[in-house]
Amino acid sequence: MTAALETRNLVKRFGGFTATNDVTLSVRQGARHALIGPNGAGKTTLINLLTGVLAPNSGQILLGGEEISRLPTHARVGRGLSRTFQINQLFGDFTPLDSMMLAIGERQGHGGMAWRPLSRDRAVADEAAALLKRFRLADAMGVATTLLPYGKQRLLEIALAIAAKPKVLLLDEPAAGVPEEERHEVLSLVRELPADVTVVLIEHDMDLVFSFADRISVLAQGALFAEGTVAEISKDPQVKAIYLGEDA
Amino acid sequence: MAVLLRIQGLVAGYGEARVLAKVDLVLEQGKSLALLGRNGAGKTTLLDTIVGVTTHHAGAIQIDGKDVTRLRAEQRTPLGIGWVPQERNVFRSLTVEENLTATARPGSWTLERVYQMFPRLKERRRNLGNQLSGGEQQMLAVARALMLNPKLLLLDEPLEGLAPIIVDELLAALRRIVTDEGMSAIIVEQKARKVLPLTDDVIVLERGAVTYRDTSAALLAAPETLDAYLSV
Amino acid sequence: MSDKALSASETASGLLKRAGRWQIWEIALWLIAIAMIFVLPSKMLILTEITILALFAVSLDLILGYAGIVSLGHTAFFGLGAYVAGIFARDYVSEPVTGLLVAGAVSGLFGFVTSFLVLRGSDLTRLMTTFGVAMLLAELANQAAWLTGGADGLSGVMITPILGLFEFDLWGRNGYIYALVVLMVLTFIARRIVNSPYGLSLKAIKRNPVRAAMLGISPTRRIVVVYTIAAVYAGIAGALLTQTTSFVSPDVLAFHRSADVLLVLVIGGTGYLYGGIFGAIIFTVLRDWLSVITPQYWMFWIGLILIIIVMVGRERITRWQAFLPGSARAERLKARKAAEDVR
Amino acid sequence: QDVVKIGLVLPMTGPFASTGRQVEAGVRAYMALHGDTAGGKKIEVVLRDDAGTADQTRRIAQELVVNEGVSMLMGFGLTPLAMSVAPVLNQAKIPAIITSATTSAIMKQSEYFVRTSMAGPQSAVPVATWAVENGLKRVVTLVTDYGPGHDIEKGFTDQFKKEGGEIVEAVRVPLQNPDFAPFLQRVRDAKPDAIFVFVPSGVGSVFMKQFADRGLADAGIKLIATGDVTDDDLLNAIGDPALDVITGHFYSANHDSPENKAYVEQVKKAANNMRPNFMSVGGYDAMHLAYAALEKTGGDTDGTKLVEAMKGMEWTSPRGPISIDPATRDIVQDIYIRKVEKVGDELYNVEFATYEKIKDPFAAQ
Amino acid sequence: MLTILFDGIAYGMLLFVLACGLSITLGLMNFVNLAHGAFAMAGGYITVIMMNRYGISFYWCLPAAFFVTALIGVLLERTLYRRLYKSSHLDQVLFSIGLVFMSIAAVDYFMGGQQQLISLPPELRGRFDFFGVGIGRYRLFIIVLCAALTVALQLALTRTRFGSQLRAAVDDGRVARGLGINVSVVFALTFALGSGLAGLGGALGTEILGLDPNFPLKFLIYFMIVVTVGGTSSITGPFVAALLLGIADVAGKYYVPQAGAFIIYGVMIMVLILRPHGLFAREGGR
Ligand SMILES: Nc1ncnc2c1ncn2[C@@H]1O[C@H](COP(=O)(O)OP(=O)(O)OP(=O)(O)O)[C@@H](O)[C@H]1O
Ligand SMILES: Nc1ncnc2c1ncn2[C@@H]1O[C@H](COP(=O)(O)OP(=O)(O)OP(=O)(O)O)[C@@H](O)[C@H]1O
Ligand SMILES: [Mg+2]
Ligand SMILES: [Mg+2]
Repeated sequence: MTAALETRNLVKRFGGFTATNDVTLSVRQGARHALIGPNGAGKTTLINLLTGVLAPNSGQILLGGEEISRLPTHARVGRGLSRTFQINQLFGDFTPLDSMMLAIGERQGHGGMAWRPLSRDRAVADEAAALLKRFRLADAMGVATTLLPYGKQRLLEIALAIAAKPKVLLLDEPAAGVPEEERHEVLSLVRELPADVTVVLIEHDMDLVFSFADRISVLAQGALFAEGTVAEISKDPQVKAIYLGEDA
Repeated sequence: MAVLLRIQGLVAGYGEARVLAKVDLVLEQGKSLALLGRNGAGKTTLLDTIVGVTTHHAGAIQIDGKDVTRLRAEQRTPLGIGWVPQERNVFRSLTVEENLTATARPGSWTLERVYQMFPRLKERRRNLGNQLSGGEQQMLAVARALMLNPKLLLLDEPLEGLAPIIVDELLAALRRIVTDEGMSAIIVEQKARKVLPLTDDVIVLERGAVTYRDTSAALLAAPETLDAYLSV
Repeated sequence: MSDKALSASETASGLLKRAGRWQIWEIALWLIAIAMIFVLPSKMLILTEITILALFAVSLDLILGYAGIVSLGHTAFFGLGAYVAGIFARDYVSEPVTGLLVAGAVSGLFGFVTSFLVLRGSDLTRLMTTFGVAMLLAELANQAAWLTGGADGLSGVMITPILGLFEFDLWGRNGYIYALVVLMVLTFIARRIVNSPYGLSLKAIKRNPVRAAMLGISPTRRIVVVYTIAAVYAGIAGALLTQTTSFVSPDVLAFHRSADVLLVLVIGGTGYLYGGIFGAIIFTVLRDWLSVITPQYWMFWIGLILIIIVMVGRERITRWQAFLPGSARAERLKARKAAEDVR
Repeated sequence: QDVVKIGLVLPMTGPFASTGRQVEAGVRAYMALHGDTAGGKKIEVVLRDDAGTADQTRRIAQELVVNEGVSMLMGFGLTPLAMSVAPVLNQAKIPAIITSATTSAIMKQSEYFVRTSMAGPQSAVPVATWAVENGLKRVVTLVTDYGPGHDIEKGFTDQFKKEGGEIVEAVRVPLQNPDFAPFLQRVRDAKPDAIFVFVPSGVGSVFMKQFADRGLADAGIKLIATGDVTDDDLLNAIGDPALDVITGHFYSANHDSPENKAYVEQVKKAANNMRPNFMSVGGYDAMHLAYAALEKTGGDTDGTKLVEAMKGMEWTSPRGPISIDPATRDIVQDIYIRKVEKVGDELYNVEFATYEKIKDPFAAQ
Repeated sequence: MLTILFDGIAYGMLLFVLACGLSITLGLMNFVNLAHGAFAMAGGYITVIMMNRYGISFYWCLPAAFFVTALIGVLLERTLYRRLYKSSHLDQVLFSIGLVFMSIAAVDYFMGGQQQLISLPPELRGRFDFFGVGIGRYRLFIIVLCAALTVALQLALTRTRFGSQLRAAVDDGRVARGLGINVSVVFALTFALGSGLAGLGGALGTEILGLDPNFPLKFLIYFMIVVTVGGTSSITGPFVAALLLGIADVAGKYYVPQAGAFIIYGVMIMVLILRPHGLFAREGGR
C-alpha cells in the first residue's frame, strides 16, 4: 500500500543554515501521526515544504504516491492536502460564514463562477452552516472574524482546514492558546474525521500528543531523530534528554 | 515586605469597550502571582493595562508606591516593568540580538546571561525576528523582557509553544529569579497545574472581575475548585 | 441574536441574501442620475465627465477594492481605450457603440498581458510597475505620431450618431445619456461579479493570500481575470471620453489621470463599487466649483479638503450609509452588537 | 448697454501655469489701457482654468458657449488644448483667438481659429538665415520632443540646409527631463560651430545654466535659439550665463516703441512687477483683435462675421507691426534677432536685426 | 565616456539625496509620504530666498535648508502626520497629496509660478579637466557630499540603538511603547531627519533641476522609482538604485537619445520583474 504522504531526502536551507536536513518520512493512510521535536527543529518548516509555502532545495514530496514537490500550493490543496497554521491565518473582516462559503465553494470548484450570486449556492451554504454548527460557531457566523474571541478564531482556523475535505490534514500546534480543559475537545473534533483521513499533528503538549497519536516522529536540528509508537517514543531516553525532559 | 504593585478599582478595556470591571490587586516585592481564567476573561487585558497600552477608564495603579495611572507606557517601563506579550510580538525586522538590545536597560541581566539561559537564541542571533520558529520567538520575548531588568515581570502565556524540556527549565529559572533576585512576577497561563507549584498566590478572573483569590498551594490542594473555575 | 430559533442553515442563507440585496440608496442614486437629464440640462457636460470618471473609478475599485492591487498606472487602459476608439473612428467605423466594444477589447487584451506584472511584489512594487507601464505607453503615444498624432493629439475624429440614431449635440445631452447607460450596465455587471463566489475569492486573496492559497485558490488566475475585466472597463471609459469630445491627446495617458482616479476612489471609499461613483461626483463638483471661484489657487482648497477628509476620517464621513435602512453597513453595525452577545 | 462675453481658457495651474499667468496679464493690461467697451458693447472676460488638460479645455469651452453664452473664445496654452476645441467651434460657429499654442496644424482644424501668438517655426527660420549669414555652418539642433519642437526643428533645418548649412546632429530631449547633461555632452562631442535650441521657457532657464556650466561656450560652441530660451520673464534670474546668447523671436520687453513702453509699464504695475514676455503679448493682441473686430462689425457678435472682420486686420502691437493673414487667419509678424545684454542693472534681449513680415513657412504646404 | 559615467554618478547621487528622506519615511517608518517633494521644494525655496533676497552664502543655505525643513517637518508631524501612522496607506496617500496641492498653491501665491534660479559661488561653477575627463565642479561637490551623507546615514540607522528602536517602533508600536521606547519622540526625530534630508536635497537640486511650484509633483515619481527599485529595507538599496538609474539614464540618453524617455521606466520595470521587492530587499523584510 502506498503511503498517504511521503518525503524523500528533503532538504531546505536558509542561507548557510539547514532547517530541514535530509528528511525521509512516510505516513500511512488513515494514520494519526505526531511530529514533535525541540523548538526550531524544523517542524513548521517541514509543513511549509509539504504545502508549498516554501520550496525545497532538494528532495521529493509524494502525496498518495504522486510527486507534488513542484506544484504550487493551491494545486496541492486540490489534490487533498490541507493544513492549519501555527499562528491563525484568517480573513480579517470576513464572517465565519463568508470564510466557510469560500472554503467549501472552492473545494467544489465554484471559485471561478463570476455570474452566480453567492446566495444561490444553497448546497454550499447548507454545508457551511452544518460545519459551523459542528464547530460551535453557528451563533457567531455573522460576526467579523476579528471580533471573535481567540478560542473561536482557533476553531475557525481548524474548521477551514477541514472544510477542504482533505485526504491529508496537517495541524501545526492546533491547541495553542486554547485552555487546558478545552484542548482535548479541539482534537476530538479532529478525531471525528473519517478514518481514512490522514492527520499529521505538531504539538508541544505531550498529554495531547500521547492521547491522540498512534505514531510519532521526532525531529531534531532539521533531521529525523527517532520514530516509533507512542510507547516507544515516550520511553526513549534520548528523546527524553533532548525534548521531553524528566517528568513526561 | 514592600508592596510593589497595587491596583484599586481598575476599569479598563479597548476604546469604548470595558473589559475589566473593578479589579483590585496587591503584589508584594519578591512574590509571584498566577493569573488564571478562561479565554476572554480579561487576563491579557489586565497585564496590558498594567503596562499601559489599553484604554484606562477608572481606578488607580501604583508601582513601588508611585501612582502611574496617568503615565504613558514608555514612562512606566523605567519604573521596572518587563512585559512578555501574549502574541510574543517579536520585532520582525530586527535581528535577535537587536531585539534584545533595542529596549535593554542596565542591570544584572545582560546578553551573556540571557544567551546562557536560551542557548538557542545565541545560535540564531543574526536571524531576523520573523525568521524564528514559534518557540524561538517565545524565548526571545521572555529574554527581551529580562533584558529590561525589571522589578516586575509580566508574563502572558510564556510557556505556549515551548518544548516540554524548555518549559521545565524556564519555570525553574523563573522560580529562581523570583526567590533569589527578589523580582516579582505575574504569570498568565493556561496550564494551571504547571505554574501553580511555582507561584505564591493565585487569582482567577471571570468576565473581567476577580472571582477567586488565595495562595497557590491552597488552590492546588483543592482540585475540584480548580476545575470549577477553569473548565467550561 | 433575535433569530436564534432559526436553524443554522436558514440563518446562513438569510445572511447571504441580505448581503447581495439591492439597497434603497443604490436605486435612488440611479434614479437621480436619470432625473438629471431633465433637471439640469445645462450641466450635461460636467455630468458626462463625472460619469466617465465614475466608470474609470469603478474599474479601479475592481482591482483595488476587491483584489487589493494598487495601481498608479490605471490610465494606461483608459488612454489605450481612448486612442483605440479615436483611431478606430477615424480610420474604420465611426459608430460609437462599435468603437466602445473594440476599445474595451483591445484594452482588455493589454490588461491581460500586463496583469502578469502585478502578480508579485508589494504594494509599492505594483504601484510603480503599473505606473511604469503607463508611462511607457504615454511615451509610445507621443513618439508614434503617424498613428496617434503625437503630442498634438489625435484630431479628425468624427463620431457619427449612436447606433445611427442619436447625434452628439452641443448641449451634451445625448452624450450624457449614452455615458450613463454604459455606466449603469457596467456597474450592474460588476455588482453581479463581486457578489459571486468568484468575487468572494478575490476579497479573500486581498485579505490573506497565504490562507487563500491554502484553500485551493490560485491567486494568479483570479487576479489575471479581474485585472483584465478592469482593463476592459477602463478602456471603455476612455473610449467614452474620446467619443464625447471627439478628440484624444496624450494627456489621457498622463500620470495625473492615474493619480486623480486613485484620489477619486479613495475619497469615495474602496471595496463597495459605489465609492468610485460618489468620489467622482464629489471630486469633480468640488474642483469645478473651486476653479470657477479661484482659477489660480483652487488646488489649495482641494488639498485642504482632502486633508480634512482624512483627519475627520473617511469612515466617519461615509458612515451616513449606516443610517439608511437595510444598508450593508447597518448590517455590519448590527453584527458588531451581535459579537458582544457571542462573548 | 449690451455685454459681450469672451471666454478665456488658460492653464492657470499645473506645469504650464506660467503661460496662463502671462496671457492673463496681457489681457488685463489691454483692458486697463483701452477700457472695457468696443463696438458699443461692454466687454466681459470670463477666465477659466483647464489645468493644461485637453478634455477639460474642451468641456470648459463648450460650457462657456452653451451656458455662459460667450461670443468669442480665447487662450489655449498648448497645441492639444487648442485642437480639442475645434469641434466645438465648428459646431457653435464662434471665433477662437489662440494666444499661445504654436503648431501649424491647429489652424487647419477649424475656420474659426485666429492666431495672435506665433506659428511654430516663424522665429526659427530667420535664425537659420542669420546663422548662415554669420558664418555658423555646422550646427546641432536640440529641441524638446513634442509637436512645437518638431515644427521648429523642421523649420530651422529646412531653411538652414537651403542656405547651405550642415546639420551635424538633431537631438530631441524628452518633455520630462530633469538633467541635460547627456544631451549637452553629446553636443559637445559633436564639436559643431553652434547649437540651435528650442525648449519651453521654464525649462530654458535650467538649460541655459547647464549649458554654461558644461563649458560649451569655452569649447567654441555658440548658442543660438528661439526666444523661448531667453524668456524675458526669467532672464534676470538666469543671470550672467545668458549674456551674449543670440535668439530670434517676435517680442522683447526691450522693444523700443511707445506702445511697448506703455504696455510693459502697465503689466509691471498690475502684476506685481512681472515683466511681460512673448506669451503675454499674445494675450494683449488677442484682445486688440477682439476689440477691433467688434468695432468693425459694429457690435454684431455673429461668429462668422467676426472672423471675417479679423481677417486682414493690421495694427501696431507692442511687438511691432503685425497683421492677420486673410488666407490662413494666422499672424504675420516681424522677427527680430536679439542678443542678451545688460541694460542698466537688468538683462534684456536687445534687438539688432529684423526680418520683416514672416509667415508660417508650413502654412503653404 | 568617463565624463558620462561621472555625470551619471552625480545625477544618481542627487536623486539619492532627494529620495533618501523618502526611503526613511516610506521604507523605515512605513508612511507613504507623497508630500516628500514638498519638503524638498521647501528646502529649495529657503535657499532661493536666502541667497537672492538676503545674499547669504550658498554654503550656509545648505544647513539652513536642512534644519528649517526639518523644523517644518516636526511641526507638521506633531500636528498632523502623527495621527495617521496607524491609518491605511490609502489615507496617507490622500492626506499627503492634499498637502502637496496646498503647498503648490501656497508657493505659487507667495513666490509666483516662475522658475527660481540661484547663482552658485564661483568656485562651484564650471568644470575642470582631470586626465581628459571633464569634471563639473558642482557635480563633484554633490558626489562628495552625498557619499559622506550615505555613510553617516547607513551607520546611524543600522549600527545605533536609535536605528533599532525606530524599526522596532515601526514593526509594532504598541509593544515598543510597552517595552519603554518613546515611540512618538523616535518618530518625530526620524520624520525630522527625513524631511530635513528632503530639504537639503531640494537645496542642492535647485541648480540642476530647477525649481518652480510644481516641483513636488514633477519629481515625486523619480523619488518613488529610486526607493522602489532600491527596496525599502535599507538605505544602501536606494543608494545603489539611484546610482544605477542615474548612470543608466545619462548613458542611455547619451548613446541612444531617441529612447531617452523610455530608459528610466524600462530599467525600473526590468528590475521589478526580476526582483519584485527591489534590488536589496531582505527576505522576510517589509
Ligand atoms: N526564513 C528563514 N530564514 C532563516 N532561518 C529560518 C527561516 N525560517 C525559519 N528559520 C529557522 O529554521 C529553524 C526551524 O524553524 P521551524 O519554524 O521549522 O521550527 P519548529 O520546529 O516549527 O519550531 P517550534 O516548535 O518552535 O515552532 C529555526 O531555527 C528558524 O530560526
Ligand atoms: N483589541 C481589542 N479590541 C476590542 N476588544 C478586545 C480587544 N482585545 C481583546 N478584546 C476583548 O476583550 C476581552 C478580554 O480579552 P483578553 O484577551 O484580555 O482575555 P484573556 O483572558 O487574555 O483570554 P485568552 O485566554 O484568550 O488570552 C475579550 O472579550 C476580547 O474579545
Ligand atoms: Mg513551529
Ligand atoms: Mg490572553
